[in-house]
Parts: sequence; structure tokens; C-alpha cells
Amino acid sequence: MPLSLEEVEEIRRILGREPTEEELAMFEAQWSEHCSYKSSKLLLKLLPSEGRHVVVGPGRDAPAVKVFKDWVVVFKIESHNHPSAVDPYNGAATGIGGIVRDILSLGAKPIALLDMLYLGNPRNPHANWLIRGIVRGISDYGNRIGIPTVAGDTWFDNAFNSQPLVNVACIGIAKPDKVVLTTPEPGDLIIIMGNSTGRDGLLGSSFASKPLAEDVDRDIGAVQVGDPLTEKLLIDVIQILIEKGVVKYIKDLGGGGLTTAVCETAADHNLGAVIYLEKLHTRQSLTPLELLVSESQERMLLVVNPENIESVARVLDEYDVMYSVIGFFTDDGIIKVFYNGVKVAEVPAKELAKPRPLRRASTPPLEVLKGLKPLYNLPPEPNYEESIVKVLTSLNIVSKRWIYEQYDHEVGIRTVVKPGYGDAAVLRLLDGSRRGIAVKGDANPRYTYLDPFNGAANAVAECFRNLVAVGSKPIAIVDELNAGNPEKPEHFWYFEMMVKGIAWIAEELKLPVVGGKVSFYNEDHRGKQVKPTATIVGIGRVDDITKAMTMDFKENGSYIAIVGVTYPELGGSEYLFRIFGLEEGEIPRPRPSSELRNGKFVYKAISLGYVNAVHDISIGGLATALIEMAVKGKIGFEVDIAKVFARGIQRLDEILFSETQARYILEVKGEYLEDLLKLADRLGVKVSIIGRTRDRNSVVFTKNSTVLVNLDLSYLSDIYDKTLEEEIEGGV
Amino acid sequence: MTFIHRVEIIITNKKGVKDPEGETIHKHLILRKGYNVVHNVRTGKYLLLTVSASSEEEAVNIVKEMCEKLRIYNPVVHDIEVRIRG
Amino acid sequence: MTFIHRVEIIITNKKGVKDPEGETIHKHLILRKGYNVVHNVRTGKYLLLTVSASSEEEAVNIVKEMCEKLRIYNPVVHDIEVRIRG
Amino acid sequence: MVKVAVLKFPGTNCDEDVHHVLKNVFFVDSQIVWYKNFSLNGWDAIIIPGGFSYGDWLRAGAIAARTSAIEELINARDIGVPVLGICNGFQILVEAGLLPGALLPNESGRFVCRWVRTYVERPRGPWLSLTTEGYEIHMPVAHGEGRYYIDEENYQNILLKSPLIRYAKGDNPNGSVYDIAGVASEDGLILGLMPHPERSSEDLLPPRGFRPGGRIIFESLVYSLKRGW
Ligand SMILES: Nc1ncnc2c1ncn2[C@@H]1O[C@H](COP(=O)(O)OP(=O)(O)O)[C@@H](O)[C@H]1O
Ligand SMILES: [Mg+2]
Repeated sequence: MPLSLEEVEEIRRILGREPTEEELAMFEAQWSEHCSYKSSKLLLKLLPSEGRHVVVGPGRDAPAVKVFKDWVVVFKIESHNHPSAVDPYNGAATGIGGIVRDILSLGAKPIALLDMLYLGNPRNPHANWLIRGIVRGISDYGNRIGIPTVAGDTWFDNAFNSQPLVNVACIGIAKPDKVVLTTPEPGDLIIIMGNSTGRDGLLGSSFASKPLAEDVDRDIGAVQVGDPLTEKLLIDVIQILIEKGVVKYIKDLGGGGLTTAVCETAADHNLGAVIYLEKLHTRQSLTPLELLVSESQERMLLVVNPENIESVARVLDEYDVMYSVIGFFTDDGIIKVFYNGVKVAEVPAKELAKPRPLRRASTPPLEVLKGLKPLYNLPPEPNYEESIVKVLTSLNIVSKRWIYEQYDHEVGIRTVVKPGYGDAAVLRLLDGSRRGIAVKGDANPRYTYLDPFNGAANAVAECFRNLVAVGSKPIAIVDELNAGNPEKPEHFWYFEMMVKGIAWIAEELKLPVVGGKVSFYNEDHRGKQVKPTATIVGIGRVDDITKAMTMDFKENGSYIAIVGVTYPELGGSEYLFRIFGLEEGEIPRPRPSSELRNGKFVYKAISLGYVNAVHDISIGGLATALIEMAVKGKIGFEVDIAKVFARGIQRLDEILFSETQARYILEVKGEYLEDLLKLADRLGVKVSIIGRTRDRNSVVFTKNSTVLVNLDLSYLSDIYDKTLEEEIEGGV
Repeated sequence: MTFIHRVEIIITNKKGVKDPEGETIHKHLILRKGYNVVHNVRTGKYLLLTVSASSEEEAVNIVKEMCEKLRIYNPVVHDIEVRIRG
Repeated sequence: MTFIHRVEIIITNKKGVKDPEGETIHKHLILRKGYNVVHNVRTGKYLLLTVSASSEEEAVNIVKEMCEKLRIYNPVVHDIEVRIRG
Repeated sequence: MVKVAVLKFPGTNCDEDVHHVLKNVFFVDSQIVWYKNFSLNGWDAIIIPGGFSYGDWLRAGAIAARTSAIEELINARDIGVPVLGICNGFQILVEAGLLPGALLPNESGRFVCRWVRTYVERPRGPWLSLTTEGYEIHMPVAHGEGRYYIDEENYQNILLKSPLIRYAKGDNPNGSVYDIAGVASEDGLILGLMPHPERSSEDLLPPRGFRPGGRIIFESLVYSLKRGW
């Protein structure tokens, strides 16, 4: 997005003269939406970012949370939507590269990746090509750098056929005394290490700050190719440099390239800098302007006291990592850039780093009425068995094995609960203790499209539940807001509502939002925004990984309990969409106080050893969640839905498929049934015992004694397992 | 009358787009083993198709059109070359 | 006197060694989209080297020798072809 | 005290995992050795762990196989030092000609990470000394180029005379010929396999239905280094 006239005027005022070409490019890069958050800053302040665990909140490259007294978790989310739309393979791959470098910036050791993918219809040839490219890009890059991709979220929807959303997150761990590093001071040297700078990725962040051009070929400068081998070497040398204590500060070169890295580091520490561009190692000959804003991948900035430069150099040489010492920090707050003896830019760091926030207009569009009207006149209830099969085979529900088996989710030998086995992944710390963390990413584009406030809140709640379901205590979240064009008030409204929804529920659930990222301009070339989507990644604390919980039924004859009350909330549900083709109605209400109460109960039940399996109820409702537990455990069940604790229900499909929040299914060990019910009573939690697991090859739903559904479990397993692969590999 | 033609497709990263594989092979294998006369390495994908067509030209044209339609390559990052295999 | 030559290397699976990628592209992409005139697809790896040598022949010979010595291809499974790029 | 070298190349990513298992599970002294600093002397055994040496470029293992570290390792056979190649390590050993055959891209064309059942045939040598014919080992695989290939003649003449690890029926994840998951030199001194024993050495890690069977390989080594094989 080129600078506006007012912005150019502002730059003239800051400099007191006409800017040079290089200076303009620096401002353009830094003031892009992607780097400066100028449209979103004011609203993002609403997010509650404080809490007793928070060591570093929003502001640095990644936040840090003290999950244990001797371990800090650093985690962050990032989007690579625009690059992935034009070059799915490299776009997704470089998204992984970028998010890992954010974690490295805090000196943490990356231990897990997550990918949250909102994709088009695999039967659409273009979307299919995008899907394969995106997954392969993540697979090739993530696997090569040796960080397991342990969890994620996947959604398929025609709305994403030409503009998919590719959100990725990285989790790192560090010792509290190593994580923040120290403060850069005047005289400290600035080193750029990693890949040589090339013309690739010129002004990539301004590319991400505008709508998809019809003629994408013109944006060739923005195409970046990932180099996972170099990234892996960066990961390795940073661990060594931190261990040796020879670097003071680290920052990645991401959007805005060298300009952003230098000016933000300087501005954050009241420093200036002197830079000699000709010293930068390059891949081809570049102009000073290009050197300043190139977004070549796999580069990091190190701040090193001159005393330590030799030991740093020795490590980098040993590991074949290229580097150059390009300048030093000063105390005058001014960034001075030289190229072969000529000064090409002189800019005050603070003014460059932080443009004035923009206040964007926001108006609700007409179409939102679809999500704000209650459902009336639902079509008559179809056959339950057919509905169950149809909902179960929705691509949003079936197993995502085709995706996660392409990722090495085991490397690092920390992954105790693996993808597909639990509601979240559980990783051990591997420090000799039994402690670990749980991680998961969630979103529901349909919910946020129908009702961005409540939809975003529900994404937070689902993430909370997923963390609880594996036996962890939710500690903090980060968010990625994927929205349309902020200059269009009707698009901006969605963004505003999503922020407010997250802010509200995070406060209620006492879950600090420690960081996040905003992606605007997610619209197709006709200007239609894709479904606005709020993606949440959360971390939870696990005190004993040997008790980490999975969702598969474990034994014959145990009790099946539903935690929480079921309401007739079919609006925006997967059922309504799959069976009737409807995307409308009020979406399920967020219920933060029930979430807290029920979450606490489930957490307790797990730690007391009352349960064999836990699964939260989300899209597809109760029927789907039960069948998932049966399929994964290869153990059937028989339940009576008349026993489900429900309110205001008029039809049975409301019990089977309602997506009411704050609910879980537990497989309760027979000998603990009484204890569990007592615990529920004490905590004021509604629990209904609806049936038992059966070591038979069938799943049976009755109402009182009438059999409503009797389906073959092997058949269900088969379709649950294979549908996605068939759609993707055979669907075109 | 149609004949069988062998058509080859070569897909490489565009000029100016990085090729980390080529760089690695060059630096860590070829140069390390002393082949200094090699100045540069670019890598790519190779496809060899057997095609029925009335002429070589027609065969090449069919394949070219197919590469565009089926997205055998990504024009944003790749250059493509389609030729008769001699 | 040396000149710069462009030498290409094409590495494909030997006959008898399965090429599932080629089969998949053929079956799932090309045939499904109705390009029935394509009878067969083989895939391979392509390398383009810039080499200093006194003649084309010499350039090709250097590269051939290098391919053997450095095992640029794996003779157990691959065929290789080295040629001047026209 | 037994000492095991864990050889690391640019792009190796299972070095710390193997080191952890040796050190904390089997209490074996081991050291991660950067390829530039590697020499054959002083090690009781050498493990080349998994990962993507040199980005898997050209072919998995092809570039690492031409380094001086591996050129030196070729002598291990003569001096009788046990060598284990896991995943990328196996690919390197094959590319270096230390083990027969070749490893090609998976039949599906996709990377695959999944737990599988394997079993041992003709166990011999330090890495399999505690196993017996048909011994079942559960381990995860994680690779893009694990389709083992060898022609019929060499299969009959070489592999059928040597220790072998095969995927159980229906568990072949990559289309390897004869369901081959790992091969060894005739005396079993040098073993390469695609599945990861280090990911299957602790009770916590196998998912339901699988056992941490990879332990036996490290236990065999420890046993054999003390008692011979
Ligand atoms: N894109 C993905 N990458 C990796 N794992 C994924 C991806 N999508 C889904 N998964 C995994 O599949 C399982 C089911 O995911 P999901 O349906 O999102 O669960 P839930 O409904 O509980 O949020 C989880 O283990 C999840 O981490
Ligand atoms: Mg869940």
C-alpha cells in the first residue's frame, strides 16, 4: 500500500525536509499495516494482556509466559494468507520460517508448531492446488527444521477458494533468566546473520497490506522461497550463542526487512544507529533502497558487545552461517544509513517505528442480520442415522490425518498426546520432571462470519475447553485476526467486533491475550471479503504428563457422562449447513461462567483419576463427539438421549447436533461414578449419565427405550478416516 | 495420421527467485570437492511425456496448453520450458 | 582459452524402478482432465550448471566425471544424461 | 565406560533425541559430534541420527555421504565399530555405499509420520543381539524418502543372508520392496533403518496399541559392548 498524501506530509514534517527515495521506502515499509498496526492499534488495546504469569506481553517479537517457576513459554501466531494465495508452497513454508524466528528472538528453544488452515473446497481445482501446496509447504519446511507440528485446526469452505487463511504458531521454552536477554546500548554492534539479502520479497509487507491483485504476476518481487536448511542452522547457533551468553539482544528480520529490525530495536531502547549498507552480505547486486526493505528470509539481527564479537564469529563460522557486521547503535535516537560513504537516510527511530494510529470507520453490513436473527421454521427432522453419517463426514469434522501425517509430529520426543488422539497436543518439558504443556489452535469461520463478537468469543472458549480436556490448566492465549479491508467500514466492523468479543471473554475466563497478529485485506479480487476469522492459540499447564488425557474410549462398560446443559442452539451449526445448506441463525451463546465452572470440574475429575477419556463438544454436537470417542477407541456405546440434561428443546436433532458451549463428554470409570457425581454437586455442575460404552461394533442412540440410531462402528471408522484423503486426492 | 512424440518439460525457479537447493549442491558438494570450474547450479523438475499428435509442433502445443490449464507449474515462481526430446 | 558453457543434467529413474510421482501426475491429473493423447509420464530431477571449459565437449566431460565421482545420481536406481543446453 | 558418538550434519535434527535416550534412559555416555570435528577414533559405537542433512537436497543423504566424516566412517567396518543409521542416517549409509540398495521418495509422494509394527529376521550383531527371529518392534516412521529399493538378485544374494527389519503386513508406509524397513551388513555391525527407535524407548511416547519397542536396539548395544556379539 503506497503511502497516502497525508502520510507523506507527516514524513516531511518529521524530517523537516523532502525525504530521500530511501527514506520514503523505509517509511512505506515500516508504516505498512503489516508492520505498524496503524488501523488496529487502538482496538487491540482493549485486549486484556496482563496476568501474574505474563513476563513479556505484547510489544516484543513474541510474548513470554511463566508457566512454571523455572520455565517460560514463548509463543506467537502469524498469518501468511496473501503469499499462500499466490504461491501456496513457498507462502506457507515461509510462514513457518517467520514464526519460528519470532520465537528465536526471545532466545527460546522452539519445541512445537501449529497450523490453522482455512481452506477452499477440495473439489474446486484451484482450491485443491492451493490445499496441496500449503500442506506440502508446511510439511517440507517444518519437518526440515526439526520442530514437530503437533496440532492445528482445519476448515473447508468455498469462501476460501481463492484466498485461503494460513495461520501458523510456534511454541518455545526458555529458562526465565535467559529469556528477556539484555538491553542494547550505544556502541553495541549490529550483526545480520543468515541468508544473503536478495531482491526476493521486496516490500512483501506492503503486499500483505493490500487486496489480492488480479494480475499477481506483477508482484513477483514478493515471492520468497523458503530455505529450511539455513533456518535450522539459525536455530542451532542461537541456542549455542545464548548458552555462551555472548549476545545481548536478538531480533528477526521479517516484514519491513532490515529497516523494521533496526528501527524497532532502536526505538524500543531510545537508541539511534549507524548502518553501512555495503557491508551486508548479498546474493546479487542491490540498490541501497532494496537493501533497506528487502524481505529475504532466514535472517536475524544480533546485538553484540564489541568484546564478544570474536566468540560470536567463531560459532557462526563453525556452523557455516553467513553474517556481516553492518553498524552499531548510538545514543542520539537517529538512524543514519550510509552506502559506500554516502548518507542515504537519516531518520528519527521513534517516529519511523510508530506512525500515528488511524481511527477507522466501522458500520455493520446488512448481511450480518443473517446471524442475528433467531432460526424459525426449521425444516422437518430428517432421518437421524443419515444425518449422523452426513455430519460425521463433513470435511470440517472427519479425521485430519491426511494433513497431520505429513508433518513430523514426533521429532523432539516431547509429544505425549499426538494429533488425532486428544483435543489438544501435550508436550513434555523433558527436564527430568513430569511436567508439560498443552497447546491447541481454534477458530470457526462460520461463527465469526455470522456474528463476529460471539463467534470470536466462542473460539476462545473452544480453545479453553480443548486445553482442559487433555488435563491442562489454560494459562494464556494469542490471537490472529483475519479480516477484510480496514478502509471499508463494513469490513472493519467485523474486525472491531472480533476484538471486542475476544477482549470480553478473555477477561471473563481470566485468560490473558499476551500477543497476536492482524491480517487485513483478506478479500478476493472482486473485493469480497473471505469469512472473517478469529484464530486462537492457547497454552495450558500440565503438572503430570502421565495423567494427560485422550479422547478415545478405553474400556467396556464404563459410564458416559455429559457435562453441561444442552440448549437448542442449531444456528450456524455444522448440522444446519450439511443437512439443509443453511448458514444462518443465532450462533451458540458464549457461556463464560459455565466454561469456568465446568472446566474446573473436568480438570479435577481428570486429576483425581475418575475418567478414562474426555472430549469437548464442539462442531457437530453431542452425536459427533460421542462417535469420535468410539471411533478412536474402537469401542461402541449405547446412550439414551432422553437422559441428556437439556433446556428448551423441541426436537431431537437439537439434542444430537446443537453446538451449545461449555460441554464435555467423559468416560467415567465405574468405580468412581459416585465420587464424580458428588464432585459435580459440590461445584454446581450439571452432569447427566446417558449410557455406557459397549465392547460391540455398534453405536446406539435410544430415546427412552426406542432405538433411534444403530450404526456399525467399523463403517463409521472407515468413513471418518478416509473421507478427507478421498476428497483431496480423488476429488479433482 | 498421428505419431508418438516425446515431449520434455523443465520447470525451474524464475531468474532472480532463490534456489536454495542449487546453492547447497553447489557450495557443499561441488565446490567442496574442488570442481571450481562450476560457477552456478540451478535445480528444477523434469517431466518426460509420451504424446500422440500429428506433428512435433502440435505435441508441444498440447503440452504447453496442458501445463497452463493443469497448473503443472506456478507462473508466479516458475519458468517452464516445453520441448521435443531429441 | 576457456568459455562459459551451460550443461544440463537429467536424472530419471531406471526402467523397472517405479516412478509413482509420474504415475500419479498421469493418472490423477492429466488423464482425469481428458488429455488422453498423453500415454506416459516420467519424472526426474534437472540440474543446470554453468561451467568454464575450453570446449563444449570438455564441459560435458567434466560434468560427466563429476556426476560419477560425487554420485550426483545413484546408479542403483537412476539413469543420467548430461548435455549442453542449447 | 562405553562412549557413543552421535554424528551431526547441517540439518540433522534427531541428535538431541538420540543423545537424550542414550544418556537418560540407558545411562550411556554419548556426545553429539559436529561433522567437521568427527574422527573415528575413540568411539565404541557411532549413531547417525535422523533429520534432513543438507536439506535433503539432491537426494536424502546424498550430500552428507560425500563429506570427509562419512568417508572416514567407511573404515568403521574394518576396525569393527558398530554403526547405526536412523532414518536420514540410514539414507546416508546407503548413499555412501555402506549398505546396499537405495531409498526413493515414498510411493504416496507424501511425507509420512505414523507408528508402525516391524519385525526382525536373522538377528545378528551388536544392534539386535537381544532380539530373536521374528521379534516385533513398534516404532514411528517420519520420512519422505523411505521407499527401499533393491533388485531381486541382490535381495536374494545379499539381504536374505543378512539381518533384516520388515514392516508387518499392512504396515508398510512407503511402498518399500519386500516390506523392508531396515537392512544390515551381513555381520550386523552396520544397521540402517527408517523407523525411529529413539522415539520408542520410553513408556510415555507410544500411542495406544503400541509398545516402546525401540529400546531393544539400544539395550542390545549396551549388552553387546560389554559381552561381545
Ligand atoms: N492443520 C492441522 N495440522 C495439524 N493437526 C491438525 C490440523 N487440523 C487438525 N489437526 C488435529 O486433528 C485433531 C482434531 O482437530 P479438531 O477437529 O480441530 O479438534 P477440535 O474439534 O477438538 O478442536 C487435533 O489433534 C488437531 O490438532
Ligand atoms: Mg475439541
